[in-house]
Amino acid sequence: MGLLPKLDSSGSVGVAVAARAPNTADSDPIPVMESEAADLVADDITVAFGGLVAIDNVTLRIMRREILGLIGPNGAGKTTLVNCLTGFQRPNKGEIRLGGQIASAWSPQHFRKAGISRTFQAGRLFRDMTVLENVEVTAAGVGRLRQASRRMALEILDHFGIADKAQTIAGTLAYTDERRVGIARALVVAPAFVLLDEPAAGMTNAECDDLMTAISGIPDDFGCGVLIVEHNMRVVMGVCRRIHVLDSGRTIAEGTPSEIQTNRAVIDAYLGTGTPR
Amino acid sequence: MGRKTALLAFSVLGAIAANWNSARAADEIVIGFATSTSGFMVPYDDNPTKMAQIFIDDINAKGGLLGKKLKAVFADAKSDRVEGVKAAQEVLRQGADLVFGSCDYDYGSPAVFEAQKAGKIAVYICAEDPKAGIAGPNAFTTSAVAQAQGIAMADWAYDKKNIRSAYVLLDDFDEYNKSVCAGFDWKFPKKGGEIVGRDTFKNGDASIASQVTRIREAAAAKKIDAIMMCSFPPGGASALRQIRAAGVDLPVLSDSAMDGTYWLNSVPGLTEFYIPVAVSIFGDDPRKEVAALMERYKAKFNSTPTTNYGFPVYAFLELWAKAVTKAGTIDAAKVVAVMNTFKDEPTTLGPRTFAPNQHIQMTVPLLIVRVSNGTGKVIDQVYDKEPISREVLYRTGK
Amino acid sequence: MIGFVQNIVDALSLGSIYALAALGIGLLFGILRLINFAHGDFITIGAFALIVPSRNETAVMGIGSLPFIIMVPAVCAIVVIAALMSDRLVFRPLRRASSPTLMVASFSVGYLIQNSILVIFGARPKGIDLWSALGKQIAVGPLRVPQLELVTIGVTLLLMLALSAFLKKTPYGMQIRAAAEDFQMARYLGVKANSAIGVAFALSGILAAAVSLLYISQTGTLTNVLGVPLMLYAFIATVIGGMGSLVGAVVGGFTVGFLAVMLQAYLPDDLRSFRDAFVFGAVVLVLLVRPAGIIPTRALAQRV
Amino acid sequence: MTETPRRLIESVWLPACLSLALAICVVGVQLVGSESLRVTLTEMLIRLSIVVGIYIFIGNSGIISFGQIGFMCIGAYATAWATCDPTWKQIMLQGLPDFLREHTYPFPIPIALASSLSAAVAFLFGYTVLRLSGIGASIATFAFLVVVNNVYSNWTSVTGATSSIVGIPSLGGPWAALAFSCLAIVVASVFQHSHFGLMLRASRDDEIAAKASAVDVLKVRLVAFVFSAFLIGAGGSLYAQFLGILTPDMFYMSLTFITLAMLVVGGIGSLTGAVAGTVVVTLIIESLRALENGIFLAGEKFALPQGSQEIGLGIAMALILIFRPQGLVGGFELSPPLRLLERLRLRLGAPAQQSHDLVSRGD
Repeated sequence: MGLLPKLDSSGSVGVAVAARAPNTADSDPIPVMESEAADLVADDITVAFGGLVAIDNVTLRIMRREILGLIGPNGAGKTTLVNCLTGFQRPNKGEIRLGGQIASAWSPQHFRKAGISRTFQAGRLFRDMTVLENVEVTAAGVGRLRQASRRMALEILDHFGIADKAQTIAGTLAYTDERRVGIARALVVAPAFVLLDEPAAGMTNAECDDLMTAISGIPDDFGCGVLIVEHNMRVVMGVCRRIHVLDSGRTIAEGTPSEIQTNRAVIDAYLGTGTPR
Repeated sequence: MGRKTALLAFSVLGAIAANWNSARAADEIVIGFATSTSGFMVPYDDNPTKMAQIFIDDINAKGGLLGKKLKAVFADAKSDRVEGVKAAQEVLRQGADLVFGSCDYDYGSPAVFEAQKAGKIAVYICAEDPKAGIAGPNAFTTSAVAQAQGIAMADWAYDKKNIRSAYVLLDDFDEYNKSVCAGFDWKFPKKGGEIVGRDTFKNGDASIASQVTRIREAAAAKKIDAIMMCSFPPGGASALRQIRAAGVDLPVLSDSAMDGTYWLNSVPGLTEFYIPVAVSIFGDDPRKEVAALMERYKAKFNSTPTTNYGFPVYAFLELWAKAVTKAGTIDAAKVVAVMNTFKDEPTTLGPRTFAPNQHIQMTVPLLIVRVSNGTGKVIDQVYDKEPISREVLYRTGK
Repeated sequence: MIGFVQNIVDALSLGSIYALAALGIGLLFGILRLINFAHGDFITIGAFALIVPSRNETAVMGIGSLPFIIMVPAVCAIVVIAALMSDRLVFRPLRRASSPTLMVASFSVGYLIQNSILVIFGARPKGIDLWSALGKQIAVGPLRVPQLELVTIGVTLLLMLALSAFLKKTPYGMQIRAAAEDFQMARYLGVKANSAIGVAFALSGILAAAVSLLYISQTGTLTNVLGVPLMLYAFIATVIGGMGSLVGAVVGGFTVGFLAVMLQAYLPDDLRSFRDAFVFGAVVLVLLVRPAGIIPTRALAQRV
Repeated sequence: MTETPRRLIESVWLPACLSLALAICVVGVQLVGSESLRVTLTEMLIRLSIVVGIYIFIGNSGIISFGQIGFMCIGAYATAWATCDPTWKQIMLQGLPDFLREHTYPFPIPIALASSLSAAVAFLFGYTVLRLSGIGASIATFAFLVVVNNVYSNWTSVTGATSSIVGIPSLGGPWAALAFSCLAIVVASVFQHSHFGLMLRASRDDEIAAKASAVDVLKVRLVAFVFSAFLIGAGGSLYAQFLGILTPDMFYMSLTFITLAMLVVGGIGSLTGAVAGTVVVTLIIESLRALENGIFLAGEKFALPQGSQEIGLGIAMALILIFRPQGLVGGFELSPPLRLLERLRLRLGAPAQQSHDLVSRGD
C-alpha cells in the first residue's frame, strides 16, 4: 500500500468541499480572501540568537494555491524561517504579514486559528493519544464543538486512508503512518497555508512518489498554499513551481526549479557544505 | 482492577477488624493512653506515660481506688492526628474511664475530643497551651500555661539577677514558644525592665547568622543585660550554639522545653543559661517527695526522666484519685464536679487549682535552674500568683 | 554599613552550604533528569555517621572522635556507599522511568532513610560538638567574622574547583559531562552509562558529606529530618540557577542564600515572620523573568 | 454501535464503576461496624477526593504540581472561618471580615466558600505562573505551597497563625466522604472527556505541537488548575470538618508527598490510577499498622517492631515503582466493554446495561 492515497481529479469528498468554503457557521477569526492580499509574507525579517544571525533580511511570499519549496544546506535557517511564519519565533526585525495583517507578534495558536498550520521534522504526534484525538485536538483548538471536531477528524483521516487506525495510540504507529497522521493533523479545519518541514525525511523512493502525489493535490483539494522544506531534491523539484534558496540565513536564489538547478550560487552553496541528496 | 482492589481492600480491612477484642473486668478502673509510642512525638509523650504508670503502681500498692485496681491500656497515636482519634477509640473500646492524649495540644486534641464525645474524662498528658484548659467540660491538662515560664523568668531575672534590659529572641515556629515569650513580654516591662530589641527565627533554620548580627548591633548600640530565648531543641540548641560561637556571652533566659542534658553537647562549655522548670531532673529537687518519685522512676524503668515534663501527670492523677474517692464513683460528670472545686489543693508538686472553665494551672511554683558545666542546678524558686490577663493568655489584641 | 558587610559574609556562608547541596542535586539532574529528594537524607546520613548508633538520649561520638584525616574520608565513604546503594537498588532499575516516577522513588528512598534513622537512633534530637573551635571569630577591622563562615566559603570554593577539574580533566568527568549534555548521544558514543552514573552518585555523596560536616559544625544538632530543609532550598537553587547547569546550581545556591539572609536582615519587624513567603515569592519572580533559570542550559532548551 | 450512545457510555462507565467500588467498601465497613475502620475509611475517601483533584491537573497536564495541598489549606481555613463559634472568632480571629467573624453558616455554605476561594486563588496564581513549563512550573507551585504555609502560619489575626483552630462542627461520616469522592471522580471524568481535557493532554504529550494545533496552552492549563483547586478546596473543607482541628502544618510537605506518591504509585496518567493508588497505599499503611499492633494467628500474637510501618511503606512504594514504573495500572483506564455490550445487544435486541469485567486501554 502506498503512503498516501491517489486522489481523483475532483478531489475527495467532504474535506475538500469544506476546504473550499471555509467561511461557514463558525468562521475563522481572520477571513482569508483568495487574492494577492491573502498571501503569507515574511517581509525583510532578521532573526538573531545572541550574536548568531540565523536569518538575515529574508523576504518570502507564499501564495494561496501554490506550492513553494524552501531549500538550503544544513543550518541555512529554513526551520527558523518556518518558525517565524508560524509564531514559534519572533523576528528581531521585519514583519510577518497574513492577508495584509501584521502577524509578527502572534502566538503559535493564533497563527493556527488564522489558518496557518505546520508539520514538524520530528513528527511530534501526541504519543499517548489516539490517532483520532491527535487530529481532533486542532478542531477543538479552533473552537469547534466536540461532535463537529470528531466528524472533521474522521473525514480527514478517511481522506488519507487511515480511518481504520483512528483508535490506535499514536505512539505505537509505524513511521509512515506517523507521517500521514502528522499531515492529516495539519490539514484539518481547512487551513489557508500549510508548512511542511521535511515531510520526506527517511522515506524510500516509492514512499516519496506517493508523498509527492499527495502534496501536489493539496492546493486543489484543500484550497491552500503549501511551503515545503525538504532536502530531497527529487521531491522538491517534482512538486514545486517556485523554489526559494537560503544559505547561512540569506536568500541566495529564487525561481523555478530549472532556474535553481542551474543557479551558480546554489551549486556553490551545496558543494561548499556537501552533496545534496 | 478497581473492583479487584476494592474486594481486596474489603477483605483485608475485615481481617484487621476481626482482630479487635475488648474486655473489661468489673473490678477494674481502666486508664487509657492514646499517646505516641512511635514517631517524633515520642520524646514528649514517653516520660509522662511512664510517670503515670508509677502512679498506677502506687495506688494499686495501696489497694486500689474505690476498692478497684487501676489498669493501664495503650494504643499508639503514632504522632499523627487521625491516628490519635483511632487510638482514643481503641482505648475506649478496652473500657478506658480516663483517657490521656498526646502532650501537644495540636496532636492531643483529636484523642481528647474523641474521649470527651464518649463521655469520659480526657487529659492532655503535658500540654501547656492555655487552650488545653478550655478544651471542653471533661478535658484537662496536667501542666501549667506556658506563659507562667516566661513570667517566672521575668520575675527572677529582674528581682534576683538584677537584669533591667532584655533582648527577646522568639522561635516563631510554634505556639508554645510564642506563649512563653508572651508571658515574658507582659511581665518584664511591668516589673520595670525594658525590652530593647526583638527578633524571630524558625526552629528549622539552617543558620541564624543575621539574627546574631542584629543582636551584636543592638548590644553595641545599647546596654543589654540578657537574652530571652523562647525555643526548644533542636532549633533552640542550634541557635544557642551560634549565639555563643559568635562571642555573645550575655546571660540567656529560656523555657522548660530547653530542659534536659541530652542537647548540651551542642553548646560546649555553656554557662549563664537559665530555665524555669516544674521539677529538677538534676537530682537536686528541694522537695523530698519529688526526689523519692524520681528514685521510683529510676527503679522501674532503669533510666532517669529526660526532662521535667514527665512529672505533672503524677500530681494530676493524685487530684483525680482524690476526686474519685470523694465522689465515690468514676462517673465523669461527678468526678469533674469535684475537681472543679479544688483550690490550692496540695499535691506532690505543690498546690493545684481548677475551676469549671479553667482546667489548666495558671500559676505554679517553678524552680529556676542554672545550666553550666554540662549539668543543671536549682538556684531559686519563683511562685508568681498574679492573675494572667486574657490578652496574654490567648495573645489577642496586640 | 558594618552590619551590611557582616550580612554579606553571612549570606556568602549560608549560600555556600546551599550551593554545595545544589551541586549534588544538579549533578544527578543533569545526567538522569532525577530530582533527588533523597539528597537531603544523604546529608542526614553524613551527620549521623559521626555518632555511635544508639537510642540513648545523649549522643556519643564514634567516627566523629577520630582524627580529622580519618574522620572526613570515613564520613564521605559512608555517604557514598549509601548513595551508591540507592542507585543500585532503586534508581538503576528505573533508568527508563518518567521523571515523576523517579521523583517519587527518590522520595521513597528519603522516607526510608528518615525512618530507619528514627528506629536506630530514636526520635529525640541529639546534640554533638563538632569543631566548635571553628566558631571563634576573626576580627577584620571592625568586622568580626566567624572562622566557620570562612571555612565554609573556602571549602565550597575548593570543592567547586575540584569538581570542575574532575569533570574537565578526567575521563570519567568527561563522560559525565557528555552524558549531562545529551544522554542518548553519549551512550551512542560509548559512554558506559551505569559507571558514569555511579561516579556521579558517588560525587553527589561526597558533596552531601561535606554539607553534613559544615552544617553540623554550625548547628551542633542532629535530627532524622535535618537534611530536608537544606534539600528543599537546594532544589529551589538548582532550578532558578538553571537546571542541569553546574555553574547554575552554584549561582542558584548563592542567590537563595542571599535572599534568605538579606530578607531576614532588612525586612521590617512585622514582616520578618513572613520571610519565607518573600523568599519564595522572589523565586517565582526569577522564574517568570528567566524561565530556564539564571544560567540556562542548552540541554533543556525547548527546541522546535 | 452509534457514536452518541457510545460516547455516553464511555463517559458514564468509568465514574460509575469507580463510585460503585467505593460504595461497596463503605457498605462493607458499615456492616463490620468498627469505629476505627470507619475513621480510616473516611480519611481515605477524603484523601481520594484530594488525589483525584490533584490528578485533574497533574495527570492531564503532565506538570508536577507541589502546590495543590496549599489549596487544601485555603479550603480548610475558609471552612473554619465560616463554621466556628463567633465568640471564639471575635477573640482569636479579629482580622476576619464581619460577615465571617460575626456569623456561622450551615452546610453547604462553608464548602462553597472553601472551594470558590481556592478556585479564585488558583486562577490568580495560575494565570501568573502557568506560562512556565516543566520543572520551572513545578518549582513555582512548590513556592506557592511554601508561601501559603508561611502566610497561614503567621497571619495571626486571620488564621490564628500556628495556633490550632478547634470547634469545627463535624460533617457526617464515611457517607459524606463517599459522596464527595464520587463527585470528584465524576468531575474528573467529565473534564477528561471534554474538549479542555483533550487539549490539555495534547499539551502534556507535546507542548509545541499542541500550540501548533491551535491549543491555547495557558488557558487549558488554567482551566484544569482552577478545577483542581476547586475540588481540593472542597476536600480541605471536608477534612477540616472531619478532624475538627486545624493547623497550617497539616497541609505541608508530608501530605503533599503522600498524595503525590498515591497518584504516581497508582499511575499518574489515568483516573483509575489515581483511585487505585489511594486505595492501595492506604491499604499498605493500614495493614502494616495492624501488623505493628500485632495480629493473632492460630492463637499466637505476631507483631512487627515499631517503625516498621514507615520503613515498610518506603520499601513497598519503591518496589511498586521498580516493578511498575508506570504505576499500578500503568495508564489503563477502566473503559466499557463495548464489544461485549454490542454482542449482547445483538443477541437480545436491546441495549445492555450491566457487565462485570474487562479492562481495556483508554485515553
